[in-house]
Amino acid sequence: MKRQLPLALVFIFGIFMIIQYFVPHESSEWVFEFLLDWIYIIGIFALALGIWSLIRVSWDKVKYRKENWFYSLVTLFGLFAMIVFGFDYLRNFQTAEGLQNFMFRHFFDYIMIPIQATMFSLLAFFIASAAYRAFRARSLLATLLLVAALIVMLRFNPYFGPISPYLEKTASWLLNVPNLAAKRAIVIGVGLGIVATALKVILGIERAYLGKD
Amino acid sequence: MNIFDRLMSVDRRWVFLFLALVCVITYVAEFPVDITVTYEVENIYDFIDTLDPGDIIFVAIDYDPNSLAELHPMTYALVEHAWRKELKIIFTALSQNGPGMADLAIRQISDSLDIPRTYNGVEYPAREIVNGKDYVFLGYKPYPALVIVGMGQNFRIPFPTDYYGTPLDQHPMMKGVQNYDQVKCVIDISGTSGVDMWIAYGQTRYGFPLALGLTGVMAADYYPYLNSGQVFGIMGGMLGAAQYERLSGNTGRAIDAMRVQLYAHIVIILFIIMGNVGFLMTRGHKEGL
Amino acid sequence: MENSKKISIIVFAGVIVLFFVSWISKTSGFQSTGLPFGASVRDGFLITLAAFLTLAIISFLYKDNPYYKFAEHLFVGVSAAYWMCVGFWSTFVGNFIPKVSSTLSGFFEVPYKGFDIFYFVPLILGIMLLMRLSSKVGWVSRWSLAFIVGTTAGLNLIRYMRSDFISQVSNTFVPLLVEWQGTGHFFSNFNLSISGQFVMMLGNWVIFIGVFCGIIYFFFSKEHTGFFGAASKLGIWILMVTFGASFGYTVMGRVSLLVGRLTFLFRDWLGLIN
Amino acid sequence: MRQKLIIIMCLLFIPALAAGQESVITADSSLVDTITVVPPAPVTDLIAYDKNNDHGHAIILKWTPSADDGAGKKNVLGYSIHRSLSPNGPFEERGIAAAGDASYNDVGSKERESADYMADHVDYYYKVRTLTADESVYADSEVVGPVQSYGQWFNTDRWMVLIFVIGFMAIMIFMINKARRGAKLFVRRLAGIEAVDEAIGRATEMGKPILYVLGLGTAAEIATIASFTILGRVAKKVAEYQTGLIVPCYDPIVMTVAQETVKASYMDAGRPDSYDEDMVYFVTQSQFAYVAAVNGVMLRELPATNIYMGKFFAESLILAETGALAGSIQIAGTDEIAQIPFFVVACDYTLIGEELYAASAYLGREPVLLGSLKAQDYAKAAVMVIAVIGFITIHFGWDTFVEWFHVAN
Repeated sequence: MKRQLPLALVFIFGIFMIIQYFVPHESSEWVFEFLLDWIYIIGIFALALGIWSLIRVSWDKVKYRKENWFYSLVTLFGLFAMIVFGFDYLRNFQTAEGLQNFMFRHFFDYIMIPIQATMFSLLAFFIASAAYRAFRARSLLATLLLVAALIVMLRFNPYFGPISPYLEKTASWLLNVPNLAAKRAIVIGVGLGIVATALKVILGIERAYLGKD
Repeated sequence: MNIFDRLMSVDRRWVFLFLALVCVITYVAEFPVDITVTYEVENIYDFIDTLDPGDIIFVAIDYDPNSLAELHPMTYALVEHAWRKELKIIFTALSQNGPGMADLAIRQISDSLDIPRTYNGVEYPAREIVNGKDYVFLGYKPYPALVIVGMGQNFRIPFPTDYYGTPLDQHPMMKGVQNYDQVKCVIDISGTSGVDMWIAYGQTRYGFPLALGLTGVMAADYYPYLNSGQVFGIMGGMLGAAQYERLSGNTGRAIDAMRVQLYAHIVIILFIIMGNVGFLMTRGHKEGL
Repeated sequence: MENSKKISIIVFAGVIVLFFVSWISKTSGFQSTGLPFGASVRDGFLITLAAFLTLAIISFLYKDNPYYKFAEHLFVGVSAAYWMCVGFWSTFVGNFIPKVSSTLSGFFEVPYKGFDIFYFVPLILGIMLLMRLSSKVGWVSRWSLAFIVGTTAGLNLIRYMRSDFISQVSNTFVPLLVEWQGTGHFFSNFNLSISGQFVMMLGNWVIFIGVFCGIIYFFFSKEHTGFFGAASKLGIWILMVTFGASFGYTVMGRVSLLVGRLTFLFRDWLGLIN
Repeated sequence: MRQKLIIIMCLLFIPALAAGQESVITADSSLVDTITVVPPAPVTDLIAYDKNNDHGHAIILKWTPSADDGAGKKNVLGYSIHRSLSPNGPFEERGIAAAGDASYNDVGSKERESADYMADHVDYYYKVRTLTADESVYADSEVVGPVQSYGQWFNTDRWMVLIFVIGFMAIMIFMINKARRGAKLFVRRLAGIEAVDEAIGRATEMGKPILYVLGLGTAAEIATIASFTILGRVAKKVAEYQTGLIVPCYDPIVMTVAQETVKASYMDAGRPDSYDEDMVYFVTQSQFAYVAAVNGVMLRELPATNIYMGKFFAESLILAETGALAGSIQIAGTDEIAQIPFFVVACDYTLIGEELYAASAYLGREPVLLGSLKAQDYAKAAVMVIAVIGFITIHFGWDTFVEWFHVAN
């Protein structure tokens, strides 16, 4: 029950999804659409588990005055404030209008968006520091990495006079030809890896995700 | 610790600080930068530049606010150039969420013509841009492929009236203008697959000169059309727009962004070179001992 | 130790003062554009808050600090709740409720779409998942996991077999001789232009050999020696060139993101440029 | 919409004509008259048949375009497709095809409630109308029918996929059985995976925890499933050495599964008492909030080793650079091609693409899993053989072989 049934379920649903692909008939489509819908709905229950985990970990920190407990309080404040606004308790608790709630939108626009965009823009700095730290001509492989990156980075630089057009042409060749070859090799490998792993999961060979009893 | 060791192990916070400073300075200070011009952009510029005043070109603003950041600079540079040369323009916006944005852009550009400017040493007087005389904005209609085919017969087939509801025949510049035969070229500025329709249903069927303005990611896919001669020019992304701005001498938003890009790249390259000089020198040093 | 505490208090005071200066000046700025007082105070606060959070995140580049911690924890709480609310209203109320209960549909004011017994399955599976919270019957949650994993494993198997494997193999069928009209023609028309015959052919050869050697690099059950070793070495070289080129190519996009933030700080907040 | 288009076409033409008559002087006015308003030739050879390999509710029409389409009188604007339940009408318009087109897919809805519903196993009759710029001037083709739509039970466009799926399954089961019977299978070294054991030892010496990041994938993503296997292995070592383990999660289901996996590993290692539910916790389902939190963990807990395995997106470099700043050893593995360069540059060891999937077999050294690796290699060999055959057939102009590999969506 604890272990055999889940493995059987994985097998049945896995095989069904494979067969479904080859059967265009409406009835197979009908089951297919149900299954996909179900996964989304189960995901909502899982989200409840996640929020519960977040609250418990944060609250433990506050309760036992662990290091940085004050900031966990900030997390809880943000979480509950947003939930209160998102459900618009005072006025129209019952409808999705909470998502149009004035404060809900403002928390989104003035807290989430700026932080999100700034986190993303930190990449400009990290890409510079990574390049400085790692692009050293230590070995042949590192040198290839370095030279290719330099050529592409210089592709629109006008300060090289007569070589500039050649740099640009080399860069676009690098991006169109070897790039395509290497990506295709990786994609074929990844595709096989995914197919093999999925097959192992369906056949019950790979089962770490189920834990143990 | 000698100087080369130091070159190799600069605290990355210096890298961050230096990059931040360079970006801020190049962003705020408005100094000119040199942009390498490629032939596929120059072709478009030359084409527009050599037309005679009164000639009509067709500009399709086929993108929506999603790709505005990359494509607006192109539209601004190109349309202003055309109007400074006293060309007349027929606009469409065949992207569903695009017409409002295109309308705003057209008005903004026409306002900018109120100011006299000197570009590339040529003085251009202030000029009032009049709807119907200097341009017609046809707007949006669904089924872009059919619209493009229909306009090859007569612009009035898909667009009996313009975006503002005026019948096309009430516009002086549309007098005698039936279809693509009366326009000198079509320039499609697009962020979607609509560009394929311009090539397949428009250029292939009616044979007008076609140039494309595309997002940086898309551009690479359309070079085969350049090689085959179906398209006479391509502007790709911010870089393409910056080249057009540079050619027309009209420094604008694309060059502003490119200035930051260029110097940020140089800073990163300098740091890479610094690290490698340090690395190679210390390695030689140690081997020497 | 005392010293650093003093410094952090001074910094804190400075941040507070700057926050209020910005709030007040932004408020007066908004008022001068004709916005009513209340709305100006509100918008002044919000834009100052956004700027403060932006700078707090950037300060992380120097080192971890209380301002970053504040922004980070606030962001985690707000975003977790955001996605929960969106998920609840769109999936739970939008997809699920209308199919199971007219009473609940009425309560949440969504159109009832008729009872569908099959929608009790995800309900049961979802509740089983929640059983995890109990240590005694926690194992039933595996049934729901098994459903999700099984279904998507089958789905992925097919999807990747088709798109990542078969399509990619078929894309590798490129002609190695482009517009071949004999060796004489090839040499007499030899040129290095990007659309020329030689460059096109070279490109196809590189793609062919690159894919081949790349695949050989990924062979796991064969020792990489001899011809095999050489091919796999060439494979990893091509991979490295590609990685370098992609890295270099990405720099531009990342700097654009920074330009976006600079625009916010210098134009929207400080109003230094227009 | 379609009807509207016709009306528009009609409306516009009248003012256009009127304008042409008014403008007496301009030479261009003659251009207006070049659009002739005589009926065009109708389309010929119209046929209709059920669309194959679908769920039904679709019929394909093919015809030979009107003689005046792009030639002759050059007055064809397009074609409209009309359908009826009886050969005598009434006909309803189903759609429009552009001038020059010679086929149309009449696809209806499968939902009974939809206005566009198209019933299967019902007799339909079709005709194609050749349109001109003037709505009242057109030419109808002959009516074809009856024709029925219906769904198929096997999609013949996809037989190549079926061959590959069955073939691959067969090789895999064969190799696994061979391995079970005790055949020795060689696996090449994977530096990234060997580094994992070392890194755990180092963490123990330093008395610092290990940070394991499962990425942004859902539990359904195969990369995440592969990552669970590696996590199980890492957690077991960690339990044996009594080192700390931190697993912040992006997806709640991933969190649930990761908790199961880690718990099982602690039991395997014989230390169920050391397992703490809070080792694996949920952060948020927002990409950059998750990154901000993980960055915080890296700088505050200073883990000895950071392991990133699974699906990663733009955050890869933010994580890897912050980890490098904190001085941790970093091991990464992802199948997300765009992110591999960043991990290669910023991490000490990187599992590239398929190596992530090989890692679980490599770690376990179980014959069953090694057998599947061998099967993957055979499939790769098959790819190379197919590619060579492809080249040869292309050069001899035999395209059928290549066509087999083009699988329709």
